[in-house]
Parts: sequence; structure tokens; C-alpha cells
Amino acid sequence: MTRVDDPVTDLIVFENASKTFVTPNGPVEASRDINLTVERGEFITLVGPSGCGKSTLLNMIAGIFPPSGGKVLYDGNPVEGYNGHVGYMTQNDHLLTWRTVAANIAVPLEIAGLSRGERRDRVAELADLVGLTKFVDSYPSQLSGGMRKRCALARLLAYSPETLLLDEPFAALDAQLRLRMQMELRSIVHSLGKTVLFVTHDLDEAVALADRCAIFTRGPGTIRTVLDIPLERERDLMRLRHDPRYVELTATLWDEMAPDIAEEEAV
Amino acid sequence: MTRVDDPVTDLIVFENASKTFVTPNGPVEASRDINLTVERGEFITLVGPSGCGKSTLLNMIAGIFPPSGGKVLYDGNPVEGYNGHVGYMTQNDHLLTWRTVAANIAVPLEIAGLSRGERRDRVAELADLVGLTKFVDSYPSQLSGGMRKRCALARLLAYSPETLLLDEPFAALDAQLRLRMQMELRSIVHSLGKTVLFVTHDLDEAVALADRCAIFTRGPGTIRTVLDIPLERERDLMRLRHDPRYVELTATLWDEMAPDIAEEEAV
Amino acid sequence: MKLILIRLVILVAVILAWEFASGALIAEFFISKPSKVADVLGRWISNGDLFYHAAITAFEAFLGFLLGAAVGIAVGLLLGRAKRLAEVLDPFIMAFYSLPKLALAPLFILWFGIGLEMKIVLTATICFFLVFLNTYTGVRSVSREMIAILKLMGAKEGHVVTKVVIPSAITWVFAGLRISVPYALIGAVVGELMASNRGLGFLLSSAAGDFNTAGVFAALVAIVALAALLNYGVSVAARIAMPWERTTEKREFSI
Amino acid sequence: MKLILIRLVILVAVILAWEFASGALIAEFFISKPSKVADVLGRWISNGDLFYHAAITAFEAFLGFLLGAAVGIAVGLLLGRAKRLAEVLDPFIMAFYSLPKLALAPLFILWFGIGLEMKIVLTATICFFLVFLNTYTGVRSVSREMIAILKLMGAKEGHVVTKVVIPSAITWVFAGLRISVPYALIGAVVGELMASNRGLGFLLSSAAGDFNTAGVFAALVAIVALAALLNYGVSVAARIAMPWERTTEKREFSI
Amino acid sequence: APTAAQDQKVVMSHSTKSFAFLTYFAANTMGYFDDLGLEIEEVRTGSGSKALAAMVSGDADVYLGSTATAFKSREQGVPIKIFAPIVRQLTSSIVVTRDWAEEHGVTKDSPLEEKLAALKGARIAISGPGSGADQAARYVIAEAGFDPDRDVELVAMGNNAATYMSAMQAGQIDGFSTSPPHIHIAEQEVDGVILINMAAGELPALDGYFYIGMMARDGWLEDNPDTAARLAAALKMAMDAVHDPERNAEVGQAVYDGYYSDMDRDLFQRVWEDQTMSVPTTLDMDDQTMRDVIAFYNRFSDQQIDENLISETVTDEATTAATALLE
Ligand SMILES: Nc1ncnc2c1ncn2[C@@H]1O[C@H](COP(=O)(O)OP(=O)(O)OP(=O)(O)O)[C@@H](O)[C@H]1O
Ligand SMILES: Nc1ncnc2c1ncn2[C@@H]1O[C@H](COP(=O)(O)OP(=O)(O)OP(=O)(O)O)[C@@H](O)[C@H]1O
Ligand SMILES: O=C([O-])O
Ligand SMILES: [Mg+2]
Ligand SMILES: [Mg+2]
Repeated sequence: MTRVDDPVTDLIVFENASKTFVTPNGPVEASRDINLTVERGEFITLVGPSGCGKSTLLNMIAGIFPPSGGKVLYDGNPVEGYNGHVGYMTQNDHLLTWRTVAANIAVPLEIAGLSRGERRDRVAELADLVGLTKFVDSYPSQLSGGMRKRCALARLLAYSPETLLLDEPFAALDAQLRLRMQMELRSIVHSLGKTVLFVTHDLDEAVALADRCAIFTRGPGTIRTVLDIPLERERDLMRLRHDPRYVELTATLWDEMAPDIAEEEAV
Repeated sequence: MTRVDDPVTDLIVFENASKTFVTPNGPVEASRDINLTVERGEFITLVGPSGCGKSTLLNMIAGIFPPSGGKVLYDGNPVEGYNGHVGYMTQNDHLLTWRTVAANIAVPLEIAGLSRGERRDRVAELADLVGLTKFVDSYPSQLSGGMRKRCALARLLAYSPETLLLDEPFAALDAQLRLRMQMELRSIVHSLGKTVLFVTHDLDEAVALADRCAIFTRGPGTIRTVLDIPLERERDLMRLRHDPRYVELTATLWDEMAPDIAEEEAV
Repeated sequence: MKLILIRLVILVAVILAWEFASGALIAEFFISKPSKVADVLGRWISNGDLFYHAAITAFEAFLGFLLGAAVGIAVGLLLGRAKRLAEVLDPFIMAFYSLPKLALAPLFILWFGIGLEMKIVLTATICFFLVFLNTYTGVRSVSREMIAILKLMGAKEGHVVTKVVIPSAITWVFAGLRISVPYALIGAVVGELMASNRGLGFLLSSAAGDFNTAGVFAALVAIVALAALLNYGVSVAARIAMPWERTTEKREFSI
Repeated sequence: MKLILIRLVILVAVILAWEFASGALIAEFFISKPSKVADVLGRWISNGDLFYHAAITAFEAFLGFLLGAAVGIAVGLLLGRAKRLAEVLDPFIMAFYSLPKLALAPLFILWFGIGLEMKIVLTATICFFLVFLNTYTGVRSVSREMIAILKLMGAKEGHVVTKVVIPSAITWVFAGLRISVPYALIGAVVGELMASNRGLGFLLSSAAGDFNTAGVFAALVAIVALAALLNYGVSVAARIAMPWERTTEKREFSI
Repeated sequence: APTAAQDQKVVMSHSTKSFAFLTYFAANTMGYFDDLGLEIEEVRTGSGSKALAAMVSGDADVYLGSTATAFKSREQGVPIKIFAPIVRQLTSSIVVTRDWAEEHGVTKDSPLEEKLAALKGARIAISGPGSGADQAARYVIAEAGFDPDRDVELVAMGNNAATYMSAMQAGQIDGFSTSPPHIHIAEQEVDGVILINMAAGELPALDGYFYIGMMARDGWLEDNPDTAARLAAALKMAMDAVHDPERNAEVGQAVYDGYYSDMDRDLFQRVWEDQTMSVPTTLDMDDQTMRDVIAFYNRFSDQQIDENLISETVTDEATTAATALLE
């Protein structure tokens, strides 16, 4: 991959980045030679087989660990230690079990030093956004799986990091709620100009949300293709199904992702 | 709901079953007046909004808690305490973090008293089935999200309970793997005549796998409709997309589930 | 309610068995009858001795406990978060911990005298180690993932400690505190046995010196009662500090 | 390696400071010079005294520790699983725990004599409570969800205990064991102070009775060394019992 | 009697409530300290080393303890002095179980030689190695011609005499060596036999041994010469009272009321009569007595005390002033 000239727009750059975990049973190669450039304000979806290294890629951007080979640059500099510019909604919800929903959403606000009043208002707003208003006083163990995810999403949205890393955020939501959340997310991201990396296994979602979609090979994964999604930035997700470009793009992605199935179907 | 005559085929019966959780912040109504009869050997999928009580329903069959109103019968008797006839793959994977993948899969085999050799063979077989052969010596914390789910699935399949309760088992899997797992599951279930209750948010999946699909209302949920899926028991999941009955059924389900979206789309 | 009843029944049974065993199975010289112990307690209560001595011991135990627990929690948090430092210091801490405090009595007296300070310091030392070791283990077993999540939100060390480390480790801290409570009393009493002219330990040793077995047992009963009181205080503190725990036990669970 | 070096440097610094402080800042009568302590140790080593007495104390401490730990773990598991029973017994257990063992010396001797048994029983009693309380807390904090999952697989109580409860609570058990190790030594030594003519406690009290401060410190050094040894044994056991923990610390984590 | 303008507080530390401190108990309960304007606060520590530490730390002003301790301390750089005598008798005596006595064919009244000879192989409890009880026992054993380290089993059991009784009861020991009244209590409570009553001077060689003295820091003595003198004076008043046949019973009653009211009155009376002779008649602490102390100590200790220490460790300033005060 060639270096792009304007370093300001290249917010995240992977240069032959690899990650091999060292374990007592020997090395586990999670990612191999990742090359990817994400521009500021882009919405990238990541799709690929289970275990191909999608979460690993997000981890490297967040600075959970450095790449074992190659480089991961954020805003021109190698990521070293926890990357304070990103917000990360991990695959596991990682809620604080000893805090209620409201208190969980408030964590980043407390860290940011907001006053009690400001926190309360913001928490109420966010709880409403994710449909948890009635459950603000519940503990995570009293929530359903999808509700926990929504709580984690609200917590992420509570502060305003430059970049959002979302690891299968909507997998546990029903179709309707998922659509609503997708619309909310796109509108927030769009209005605030955030950069997003979004992992999903739902190929329709991967197309519907993305500016570009990175497709991983089977693990130890590398990025096989980056599919451009030439849909408008302002798109009506609800009507997308009827857009022929969308239908074609999902078909393409499907073929890319599941050649065996596609083959069978072609018979 | 009227009592069915042949008690042998009615394996699971919900009679006006409700569940209200008692919490320090007051009662939380999770399920209301659930009526459902599941015949032996049926494959039921459960769909509904997040938080509508799908997991709660499975919990009641498993005997995690009794209904707070109404009855839940298993094989003609009220469920009292842990129901030993069911295998439950919960929404959270609940793997034993201190055991490797192989040792996790082996847990039910140890409980069943299999010899070391038998266990080893069976574990190898199952690890292969879910594609974790290379990771049998990894600990859960070293797996990707989808791999953890697969490990939990393998653990469930390790023993042969009469009824399988599956709570979004494939949500974290990529399309291809998901299809493979769906096929494996249907073939196992079919050949061994198991009864299955399967929660999913993927409406295509809900139709593709089910004999009947129970649709929940928004929580406190009850079952709004039970949709019959008049597809063959022996179906080719890979080619289902081309079956007009399937296409129609998914459309019906979509309308049932997301009337708002359907409306918008109809414009 | 029923619980208290069952406990009462057991208590009464034990006391009755003891009443009959004493004198019959074992000389009263060694184990005195509960009725006589009650007599002594009654006398001490009516002449005010009990309250006077118990107040002193309670004061020493309580202050020593607070001091030892506070330092133990602080050092446990510090070393739990500073792994390298903990590794360097580990053998020294364990060495100090292994010293039999009884054998150091002359040194304790030399440095801290024979007054309240000495007993408070002795108690604090004993409690410190018990609270420290549990707190440390608790802090070490806080989920690294959770800490990472918080750091990504821009949390400073202070936030990490207050928002994740303490809540995660608090069960450990309270386990350490509960383990320390009886030792706080034991520490104060042993301190009083070392040197004193007041406190329950003094009552105990004077009774022992006079071969007044009923007195010895009366002092022991008072010590146990104080420990129960202090223990109750810790339970209340635990319930306040861990609101989620209280509901967890009562909370219905789902999987 | 570097770690050991840093520790050595600290150790040497402490010993030097001590060497200079003793005599200068504080009378040797109370804190004797390390060089003199070394002399005494050298003498005890060459005439075999050290080995003889240390072996006895080690034997008492080790057996008492094993016994107390085994019973503590067993009772902790039992009561941790039997919540009702635990609630009923709780006040009685805490009452016994709060008794200053020193005050019970006459009874210990009456029942267990003045030989090894008495020291082993005393040590076991002390270790029992520390191990029990931690094990109990550990068992109580095992995830109910995990137990439910296992029960659904048809697990009997035995399976639940061996496959979920013990592995989940084992960090707690080992924390209890580590807390007990020094008390095992302390218990044996206190037992020897109660009655004996052999063991490190005896060496200690002879030296103390002689106002032979160097001897007192030499005995303390020997006690600490024994504790370190026993502690090391527990660490090794912990590493064997918790293979996943060993790798957890070293394991790279991802979120 | 002379009185002071205001009461001076003196904190007094000692190990246990034993007759080894009889003179002091008498002075205290007879109110002589009060009479001389001294307010006494008493601290009991369970062992001599702790009582000494309390005095050296400054929390206690005066330490009542074995005279050998003073030499030992000074030798190791702790500047304390003996300034008044308390008891001149090695009060530690040996009591054995009746079974043992019968088995070995001895009684309380057997000739000393027989009693000594019987001790071979006995298991005798002492408070701690190096303690007065230990040294007394060793001395007795050596007198009998045995090796204290081999021929007799000396078991250290701390300062809780109840422990000795338990051990006797449980058959774990044959006897113990300690000061009155514990030997007498054992006689009564657990059917013991007082084999060698040194407190009553049964062993001629140790009769009159200067066992317990009053000690203080050099600095304290320099700052409080008058207080020291008054302390010594009160002791002298007690000595006089004890040895005055008219007042002996009165003193006994006072000591009983003040210290031993939990004890059987008759038993106390027996002990009292037995022991009053251990109370010195004068405040004298001559060099020869001190040399005896050192010789006795050196006989059973690894470390040897130098006689040259006597002059700096013993002061007669307080006793001299006391004598003047009383006149
Ligand atoms: N902490 C770890 N230690 C060792 N190996 C790890 C660790 N974390 C991840 N891996 C391995 O790295 C590989 C990639 O994992 P990753 O979580 O990135 O997959 P993923 O693409 O997110 O999969 P999924 O879609 O299932 O979540 C897997 O083989 C996994 O076993
Ligand atoms: N242990 C509990 N205590 C209190 N309330 C609970 C508990 N478990 C579940 N609930 C509540 O019951 C309702 C139904 O939860 P349930 O987990 O059954 O939903 P679900 O249909 O499985 O949702 P999802 O699709 O998000 O997993 C929710 O409102 C939830 O908050
Ligand atoms: O330290 C104890 O006295 O138990
Ligand atoms: Mg992942
Ligand atoms: Mg659910």
C-alpha cells in the first residue's frame, strides 16, 4: 500500500501489521500483514470469518498491544499504550457489574469531570437513546443480553472520542431495534464527523453502514479486499433494501465472503 | 390454550406462564401469560425484541426459576429445580475460564462418567465439528468471540440431552460458518430426534431452521403468534434462498416483527 | 427470626452441656460453670468494672483495627498496582509478618511503652498484615480487561483505583477485615497481657493469676462479646460499601 | 535475576543500617548487632543446635498447618455450600475464633499435653480459622450461573464442588494458606513458649530469659527462614494447583 | 512520719503477683508510699524482660525484678541501677505431684538429701530458661549432684501458673519450680507436695540470697533522688512492720486484702507465715551479697558477669537517704 500524501486525512494506518500472540503452547498468529488506511471521517466495516483477527485489529488501534510486526499509526504516530483518541465498544460488554445501568453510562462522564447535574442529564438522554430508560437502576446481571449491549453502546456514546471502534455492537439486537440503532449511529457519526471501525458478521449491515468494507481472509487473517461502498453518505437505511446498488453490493460481498455457498447457489 | 390429548408428544407446555423478577427497585415483569406447546422432536425458533423475555422462557424450561404465575410443564410434569432433560447453550458463553477448550468440552463427559479415552475421542470429534481443533489447548480468554461460542456449542453437543435450548448460538459467527453450523445442527437434531428451542434475531435463520417460529411482543413479552413453517424437515439450507415459500415466509416474519419498517418500505 | 431461634437453642444446649460437664467431667479449676461465670459477670457489671475495662480494650482494639486496616488497604492497593515494587518487597513483608509478635513484646514495650499506644500499635500490626495480604491478592486479581476499558476512556490511575480496583477487590478487603476483627481483640488483649493495669486482658490475667477460673471465663466471654460487636460493625460497613452485593444474594438470577 | 539483585541490595542496606544503629542509636541489650546474631547462628549451626530445634519447630508448624488447612478447606467448602448451616453456625465460629489462644494455654495443655501434639493442635487451630474464613468467602462468591450451568449438565454436588467451586475459589484458598504460613510458625513458637524444652520457641525463650539479645534475634532469624521455606512450598503448590493462573499473568490479553 | 508537699507519681513495673515482691506489696498495702507522698501506679507484665523494657522505655519509673537482671543489662549498655532491696530469699521453690512423691518415697518432711536424690529424672516446669525459677531448680539439681541439662527435664512453660497446674493434672510434668503462693495453691488445688521450700530457706547455701531489688534508670535516679529515697524508706517501714510481731498480722491482712483476696484465707495465712522471713530486715546491699548474686548467675549461664560491675550497678544513695529520712 502506498503512503497517502496528506497525513492529516490518514487517521489510521496499518503497514504490514501482524500480531502473533505468545502463549505457553506456542505462538498463535492472529493477524498477518495487515495493510489498511483509514481516513478521518470514514466509516469502515470489517467482515471476515470467526477468528480471523478483526478484534485483534481493533485492539491494536486501541493500543491494547502493539503489533508484533509492522506498524500501526494513529494520526501519524505509532500507537503506544492506550490510545486516548478512541472509544471502544468491545465484543464482550465489559460493563462494571457493581454499577447500575445509569452509573455505568456515567463512568466516562465522571472521568471527564462532569458535574453531577450534567452527568444526570446526559445519562438520561443516552438511556433514552438506547431504550433503557426504564432500566437505569438495574444492575447488568438483571439485564437481557441485548440490553447489556445497549448499555455498553450508551456508555461509549457518553463521551466523544475522535474514533469509534465497534465490535459487533448490534449482533444481539432484534431487526427493528438494530435498524434504529444503525440510523442513530450513522446520524451521530455523520453530524460529528467521527471515524468508525465497525466489525459485523451481518453482510447487509456491513454494506448499509460503510463507506468502505474491509474483507478478511480466514485466520491468521489479512485483509483480502477493501470494497468501496459508493452509496451516499446521507442514506436512508430504511429504504436501502430497494436500492439496486445496495442489492448488488451485498451480493458482491456475499460472493467474496462465502465463495462455497455462492458456488453452491450458482448451481 | 387447550390441553392436547396425547401427553407423550407434548414435551413442553407453557400455560399462562408469567415471570416477574423481584428486585430491590420493585418488580420487573419479564414474561406475561406465555402459552406455548412444544411437541417432542419439534424445532421451534423464538424471535422478538430485545428484552422481551426469550431467555427468560428458556430459563423456565431449564428450571433456573419457576414461573411466578401459570405453569411450565416438561413431559407432563411441572419443572421443579434444574431440568436434567435439557441442554442449554446460554446467551453468555459461560465457559469455565480455568479449563482449556478441550477440558471445557469434556465437562459433561466427565459428569457422565466417560473414560479418559472415550472423552478424548469425543472431544476431538466435537472440536473438529466446530472448527476448534487447532485451539483445543487454548484457554477461553485466548479465543475470539465466535470461537468461544463454538466451544460452548461443542460442550452442549458433547452430551445428548433430550431437548436443546439454544440462545442466539450463531450470532457471533460469520455467514459461512453460521450456515455450516446450521446444517450440522439440523442434521444432528433430525437424526437424533431432539426437540429444540432456538432464540435468534436473524429472521432468515428463524425461518430456515424452524418447524414453527414463536414471535414475541415487546417486553413484558408474551407470544403474539406462532408461525408455522411448512417446509420439509429435510431441507437443503444452502438452497433455501431460492425456495419461494422460504422467501415468502421470511417476508411474513419480517412484517410481523417490524411493522414500522415494513410500513415505511411499503411507501 | 427462625435463624436466631435455632442459634439460641444451640447456645442454650451448649451452655447446659457445659454446666453439667464442668465439675463432673472436668475440674472447675480448669473450666468453670457458666452459672459461676455469669455470677462474676454480674458482679463486674454491677460494680462497673466490666464496662470500664471493656471500654479500654474496645478502644485499643478499635483504633488498632482502624489504623492497621487503613494502612493495610492503602499498602495493599499500592503494591497491588505496583507489581515490581511488590515483588521486590515481598520477602521483607513476609519476614516481618512471620515474626512472632509475642517474642517481640520487650521491643514493643521499649518503643511504644506500656500504655494505650503499645496496644494500639500491636493490634494495628497484626491487623495490617491480614488486611494487606487479602487486599493485595484482591487487587492482583482485578480483571486487566476492565482496567484497559477504563484507561481507554482516559482514566488516570486514581480513576482506575476508585472505579475498578476498589469495587472489584472490595470483597477481598472485607474478607481481610473480617479475618482481622477477632485478631484486633486478641491483639489488644495480648498487649494487655504483656503489660497493663487495665482492660479485659488485665482482668483476664489477674483472674488467671488468682486462679479465679470463673473470672478468666468471664473475661473471655466479654472479649468474645466485644469481637461480635466489632464484627457486626464490619458487616454493616460491608453492606454499605457493597450495595450491589447485598442485592446479589437476594437477587433472582437468570443465565 | 535483577529482582534478586535488588532484594539483595536492600537486604544488605538494612543489615548495615541495623549494624550501625545497634549500640549507637539503641542499646544492644534490646537490638543486637547483626554480626553478633550471625555469631550466635554460626555457633548454633556448628554445634547442631539450630538444626535440631528448627527441625522440631518445622515439624510442628508443618503438621499443624497441614491439619488446620485441610480442615479449614473442608469446612469452608461444606459451609460455603450449605448456606443455612453456615448462618446458624456463624456466631459460634466467630466466637471461638475471637478467643485469645494464649489465655487458653492451661486447657490446651490439659487436653493435649506439653508435647508435639499440643503445638500441632494449637497451630492447626490458628491456621484453621484463617484458611476456613477465606475458603468460605471464596466458595460464597462462586458464580451461581456457573453452578447452574453445571447442574443442568446433570452434575451432582461432588461434580459442582470439584469442577466449579474449587477452581473458582482456589485463589481464595491459597490466599488463606499464604496468610496462615507465618501463623503456623507463630503458632508452633507460641506453643513452645507455652511449654517446651525444645524447638525454636524454646531457643528464643532461653535466650530471652538470659537477656541474650543476640540469641533472641538469631532465633527470630531462624523462624523467619523457616516461614520463608514453608511459604515457598505453598507458592509451588499454588502454581501446580492453578496452571491457568500462571499463564494468565504471562498471557497476553485482548479485549 | 515525714510527708511531702505534693504526691509524686511513680509507675512501678513487675512481672507477676508473686511473693517475690512481698516487701513491696506490704509497703503498698500498708499505705507507706502514700504516707511519704508517693502515688504508685502498678503495671504487671507477665515476665521480667517486659517489666524491664517498660522501665527502660521510660513508661515505668521503677522496675522490681531479679538483681541478676540489673548486671546483665548494664553489661549490655543499659544504664540501670539497683537502689533498694525487696526480697532476700530465692523464693522459687519446687512442688511435685503426690503420685510422684509417693512413687519416689519422699514427703515434705523427708531429709533434704533424700528429696534432692529423688529428683533424678523428674520433669519440672519452670517459667523460662534463665529465669529465677530455672536457676533455682538448676542449683538444687546441681546440689543433688546431677547434671541439670541431662538428669532432669526442665520444661519452660511461661508465667501462667494455671498452666503448670494443668500440666500436672494431665500428668505431663512431675512438678514445677515457682514462687509462693503458687506452690501452696498447687498443694491445695491439685494435691501437690512442696518438695523443697527454698522460700522458707530450706537450702542453707541460698538462704538470704538477694533475689529481688528495686531498679531504675541512672537518669531517673539522678533526677529523682528524693523519690528514690522515699521509695526505699517505705520499703524499710514495711520491713519493720513485717518483722514486728505486734504488727505482722496486720500487715498480712493488708496484703491479703490488697492482693490475694481471691485466695483461700487459711491458705494465705500459711503462705504468709512461711514467707515473712524472705522480707529483709535492713536496706543493706553489701558487696558480698552482690558477689553471691553474680556467682550464682555465672554458675548456670553461658555469659559471665564481671564483678567489677557491682560498683556502678548498685547504689546505696537512696537507702542512705532513706535511713536519714526515717530518723
Ligand atoms: N489473548 C490472546 N491470546 C492468544 N491468542 C489470542 C488472544 N486473543 C485472540 N487470540 C487469537 O487470535 C486470533 C484472532 O482472534 P480475534 O479475536 O481477533 O478474532 P475475530 O476476528 O475477532 O473473531 P470473532 O469474529 O470470532 O470475534 C484467534 O485465533 C484467537 O485465538
Ligand atoms: N435476573 C434478573 N433480575 C431482574 N430482571 C431480569 C433478570 N433477568 C432478566 N430480567 C429482565 O427480564 C426481561 C426479559 O429478559 P430476557 O433476558 O428474557 O430478554 P430477552 O428476550 O432474552 O432479550 P435479548 O434478546 O436482549 O437477550 C428484561 O426486562 C430483563 O431486564
Ligand atoms: O498471635 C496470637 O496470640 O495468636
Ligand atoms: Mg472478535
Ligand atoms: Mg436473551
